[in-house]
Amino acid sequence: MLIPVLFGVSIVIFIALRVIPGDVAATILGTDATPETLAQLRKNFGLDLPIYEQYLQWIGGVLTGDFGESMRTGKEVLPDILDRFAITFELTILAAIISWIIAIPMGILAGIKRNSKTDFSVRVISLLGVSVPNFALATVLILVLSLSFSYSPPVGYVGFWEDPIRNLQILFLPALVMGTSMAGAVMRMTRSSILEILRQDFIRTIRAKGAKEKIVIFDHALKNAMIPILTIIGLQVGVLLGGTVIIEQIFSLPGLGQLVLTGINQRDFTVVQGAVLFIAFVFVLINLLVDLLYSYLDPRITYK
Amino acid sequence: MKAFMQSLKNDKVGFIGFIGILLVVIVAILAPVIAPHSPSEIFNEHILQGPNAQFLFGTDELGRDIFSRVVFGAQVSLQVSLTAVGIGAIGGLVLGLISGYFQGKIDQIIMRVMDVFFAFPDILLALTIIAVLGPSLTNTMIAIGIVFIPVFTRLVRSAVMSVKENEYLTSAVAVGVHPLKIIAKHVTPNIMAPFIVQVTLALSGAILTEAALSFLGLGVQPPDPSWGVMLNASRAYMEFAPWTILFPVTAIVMTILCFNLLGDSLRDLLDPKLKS
Amino acid sequence: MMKKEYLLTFILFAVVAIMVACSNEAAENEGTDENTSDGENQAEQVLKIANDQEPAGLDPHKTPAHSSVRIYSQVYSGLVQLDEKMNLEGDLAESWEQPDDQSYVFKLREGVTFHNDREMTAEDVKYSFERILDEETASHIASYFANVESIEVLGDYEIQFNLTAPDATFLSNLTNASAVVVAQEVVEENGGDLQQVAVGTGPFKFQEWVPDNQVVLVKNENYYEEGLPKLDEVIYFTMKDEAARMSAIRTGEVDLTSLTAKSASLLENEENLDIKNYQSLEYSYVGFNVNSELLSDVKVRQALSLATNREAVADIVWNGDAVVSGPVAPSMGDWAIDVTAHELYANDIEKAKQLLEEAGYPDGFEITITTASTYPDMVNTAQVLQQQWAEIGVDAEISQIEWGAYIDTWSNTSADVLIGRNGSGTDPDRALQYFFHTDGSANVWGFSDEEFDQLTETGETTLEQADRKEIYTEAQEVLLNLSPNLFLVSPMSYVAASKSVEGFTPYPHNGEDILEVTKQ
Amino acid sequence: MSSVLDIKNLSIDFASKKKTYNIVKEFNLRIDKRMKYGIVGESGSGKSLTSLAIMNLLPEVLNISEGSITMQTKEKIDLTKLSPKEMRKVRGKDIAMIFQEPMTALDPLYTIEHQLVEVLRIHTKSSKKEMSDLGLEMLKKVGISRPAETLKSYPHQLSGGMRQRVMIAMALICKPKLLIADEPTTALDVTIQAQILDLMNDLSEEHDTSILLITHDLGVIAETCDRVAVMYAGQIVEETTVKQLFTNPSHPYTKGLLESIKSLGDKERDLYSIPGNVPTPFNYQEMGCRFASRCPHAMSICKTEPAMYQIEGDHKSKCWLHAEEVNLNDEQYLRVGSQ
Repeated sequence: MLIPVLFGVSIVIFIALRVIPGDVAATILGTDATPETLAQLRKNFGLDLPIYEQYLQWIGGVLTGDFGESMRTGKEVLPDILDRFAITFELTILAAIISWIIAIPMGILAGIKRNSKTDFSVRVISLLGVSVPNFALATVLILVLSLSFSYSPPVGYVGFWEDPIRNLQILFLPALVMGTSMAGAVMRMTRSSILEILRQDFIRTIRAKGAKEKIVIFDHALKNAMIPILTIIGLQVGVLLGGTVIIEQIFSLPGLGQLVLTGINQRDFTVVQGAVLFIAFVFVLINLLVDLLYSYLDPRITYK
Repeated sequence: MKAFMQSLKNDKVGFIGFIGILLVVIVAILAPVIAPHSPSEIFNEHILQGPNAQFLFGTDELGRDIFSRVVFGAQVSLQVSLTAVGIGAIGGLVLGLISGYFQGKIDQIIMRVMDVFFAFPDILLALTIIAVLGPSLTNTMIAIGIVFIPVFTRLVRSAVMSVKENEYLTSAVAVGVHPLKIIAKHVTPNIMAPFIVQVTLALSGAILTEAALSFLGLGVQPPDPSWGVMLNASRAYMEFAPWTILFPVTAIVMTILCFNLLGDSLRDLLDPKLKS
Repeated sequence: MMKKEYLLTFILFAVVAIMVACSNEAAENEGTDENTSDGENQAEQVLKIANDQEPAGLDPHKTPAHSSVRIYSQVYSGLVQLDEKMNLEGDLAESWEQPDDQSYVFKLREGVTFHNDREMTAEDVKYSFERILDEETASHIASYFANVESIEVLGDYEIQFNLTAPDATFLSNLTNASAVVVAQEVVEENGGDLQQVAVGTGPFKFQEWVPDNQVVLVKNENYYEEGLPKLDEVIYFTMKDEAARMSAIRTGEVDLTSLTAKSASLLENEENLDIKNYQSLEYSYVGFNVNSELLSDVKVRQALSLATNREAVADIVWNGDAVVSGPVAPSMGDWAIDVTAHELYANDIEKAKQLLEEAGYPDGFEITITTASTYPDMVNTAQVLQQQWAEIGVDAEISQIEWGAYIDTWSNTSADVLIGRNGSGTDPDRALQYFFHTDGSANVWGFSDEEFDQLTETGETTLEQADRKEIYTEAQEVLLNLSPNLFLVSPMSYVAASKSVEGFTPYPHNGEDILEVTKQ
Repeated sequence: MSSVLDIKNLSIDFASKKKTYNIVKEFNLRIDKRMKYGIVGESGSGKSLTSLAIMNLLPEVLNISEGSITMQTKEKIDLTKLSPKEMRKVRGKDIAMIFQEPMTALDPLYTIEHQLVEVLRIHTKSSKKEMSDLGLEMLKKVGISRPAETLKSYPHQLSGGMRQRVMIAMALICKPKLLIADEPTTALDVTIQAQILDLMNDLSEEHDTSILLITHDLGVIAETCDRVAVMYAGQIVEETTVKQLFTNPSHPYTKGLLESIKSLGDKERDLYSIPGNVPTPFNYQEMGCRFASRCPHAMSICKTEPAMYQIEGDHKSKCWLHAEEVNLNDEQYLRVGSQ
């Protein structure tokens, strides 16, 4: 599964980049371009070679762990990707955690009190988060916080291990924005899974044992509901990884999303190819991890 | 259908969602009648004016009537989401049916290709497709549509596979009924419930994706007003002209909320596991 | 069962390990957090600047991007520079003379050292310019020095440039931020590429660059001018979003940032901020593909010029903070002609219609305006023009494309009408010959006019300033009449600075002169 | 003998937004110590609801509108008046329950041990070791051949019979006074059915536990119970000893039921089934005798609801036929029945 998918991704992104009009030489030189310097620059980047040769060169390097250098900044691609992945990944995880904190209790509440007023209000509130486009919410937050509370998140990203508190200060707002937008889907899945599970016979068995509702809901209903919830979480973490583009830009976070976006705008082929391949790799890996988690949670599933 | 509408009516939340969507559709259809101005007409003397009698929702950074733009924005946003989801749903339906019904090699090929597209993050995929096709309203819709195809394909395929397990299908095949006939008659109706739910959710997803693309400058082409485009433009002015963001954001939030509420209720109504 | 748990533990462990490894790598690049975290401490001479773009690389010979220039121009020095009044003054060169029309001899300052403590000599100057001229380097400023025939080292502190022909623009080209002196050993140590390192002779030393995050420069204690720079450290933060920059400057997270006119007007009343502005060297334009059937007709172009209300563009797109411009931006002072009186700038709809009729388009025509989505001002300009042109029956459609595609469209002239912005440089030769001469590298429009070609050729080799001015005035007139481009407006640039920043004045040719800046 | 459970005049209502429907009505039942009591009826007769009502586990839309359920623990308590917290102390400890569907009655995500011990954890303060040992002992008692291994396995790894044994072990582990078994054997293979019933019998005797067995299968009643109540459309229509029921069935519905089993064993005869359908709770109100529409003996008086009439000893029937004051020749009692 892993290999053919990644292979496919590598080909698709490689070809797509070469089909898109524009190349890195022209974007570097801008109005200072002369035909000679353009040609020379393309030659320097190996863009004058036939496409299949360019691909073989690139993929050959990738297979040996050499993702090449950025055509624009000359920086090595792989270490840059890894540095940035740490940030994007942390942001994603924080966003996911925030969304769980919001969504899972709300989902349970809505599920238990189906069709009550609580159910309705919980659904509407958690859907509000999904309904506002991320960038609008982020901008409003930044504006309101700076005007009303003279607060802006600290500038200049710092890694978690360097200064955890500052790091969390920087990441909290963006994670909150992403978390609220993710909460709706998780809430919805939690609610319907809980509804479904609470209908099951074994819940009655557990109640008949004299168990408190706490045990019924958390030990049994929630654990069973976790399986479908996990599916959606796995999917969303994958989506978040690629969906941080906008948030990273607004909050000036040096993550993978910005790398790819700048890469595409500047036609920095090696960077975009490397980053997209890496994101796809992580995405597939996360799905694999979710599958493993299934089998861990659910004894009926054995993973081969 | 009548019974269905009845039960939808009983589900207050779903009904609110349904009415909301209906309202947006009506506004979109009647946009030329409702809107007092052309959405792209620039009033030089009225740049960034607050809501007043002449401009109900105020004017934007180029002096255009925000009310008219919000109204026409409904048209554009709905058009984008309907077309995109149409492409995604039909594409996914066809591929999923083929893949799930015939299985074997063709299934392998289709699903691997879908996996490749699935592994691309949504926004990046849309971005790349638009970059390849060149930006235009049509291409934006196509790009968002393509992004949706894998989801629908997977959904349809798994539904088809589970329906196929049923004995009555096995016997129909044994009797020699044409596969297409079987698909049309037995498989399709059986997968409609999850499919319809996915469609309503995807519709709101498409509006959001278009908004996100607008942020990246790849949304609808100016001067056409989509809500996403308006929202993005207003970001720079929201401090001294809050109405530039207020109205489009309200429109987008209400619409997406309604789509989601409707989708949720449809899920509750159509999912036999949740029936009481 | 047990097996499964082992596998899971292993994977979790692997993920954590990867994360730790990544963060360690980030941690290695430390050294900034000390200073960044106590920004409140005003006594520290640390200036924090928020930039809207990430530098595209640091090699001065290879990177024309403004986001890079603003940084490497603090690290490197050239032979000569412009003072605040745009007069030439020495930088690494103490003085210069012209033995004849085609050669220049520069006397270099003695005792100037690179940031690696090696003394800079004439050999370094020779190496640097040869690097620029080397085809392999593919330098964007190679074209500026195409007429340099040879470079001779006359002594440790003396160097001679021999040109193939007299060139009035030579000295002004030398003020280009990319015409700077680099150290040969650093180039060689880095495989011929200076994108990730910077060792120059300028006031600040390059310390580190964390991608999409920050660039840190520290004071060069051995800068040749005593007592300068006054700052100990400059940090450039990359903050692409204007809302984030506004918020950061308001709350004092950064000291300096550039802004759009509209944002600047919001900050004018902030107590602890100073808003500074200057007329930029840029102007916006509408480029025509003059080889297309429709636009090859000069009357059509003139009609469009007449249909264009440039003041309205300035008002709507730039909040009124822009001046109407010709091909030479008004901030270039004497070189620029007064365009407002030009008949094609009159916004005369009747005359425009008449011209269209003469050209054979009495009912107007359909056309597509292409613009870059990256810049809201360009998109807005397109929308304003769409409406203005509609008055003479021109039905324009807008196509906004992202930056990479835009550059491609520009260089291949694959759009009939293209909205853009030009930096016209500091010499009219660049603004005119380079962009509109038949063989001009940036003349992508297919424009060719014998009279104009001749004028600009003569201008380049004429050394007498008064004569040059006359020639370029005429060239501008020719260009305006033929309208291969419609020159629109030149915007003001805005910088918001914290009140604690002292001694900061931006100039058109140097928006970030921080040499004498101090923090209070 | 003292009663373990005494249900008096129990009514269960279904409340929709517009209207309230009565589902179970005037339900009376008394279970003595060590008694094995059966409730028999078709699906939809309300027998399972009654058992859920005893456990106070009725679905939200249903509620007890009338009556009392008295349980003899240390003192006499009315289960309908207990707070949820007090009720939880009764569930699993004093009254345990076994459900019909062993395949879904166990949480698939936990080991048998966890689920077995869970009851103990809720109601006792034993150590882990003690609980685990007790669990093992119970599994041995319910005849599971490899108890230690079974303890560590998950429900999906066990067969239906095994799971029902586990359910029984789980139900009896706290030595409850009453075991409610709701169709405990319906989902099992015939060969296993008998084993499970025997097991229940044996163990309840060993533990001094009374049994309330709910089933649609008269055969199961015959095999297991001492007393029996026949339910039809939310009401008990006949109540007596098992012996009486089979030798002297009184209510026309009971007769019909017995007829249908007999026909199952006799291939010569057509399969007998009671004509007509079970009425739905939505039209109970307008009916007199709820069986009248299907009754071969229906009379015009059957439009009025009959009371529970004593036939002899403690044999009761809810049918006008057994009313003493009724003169069957009276014109108003003319047969108008369906056949």
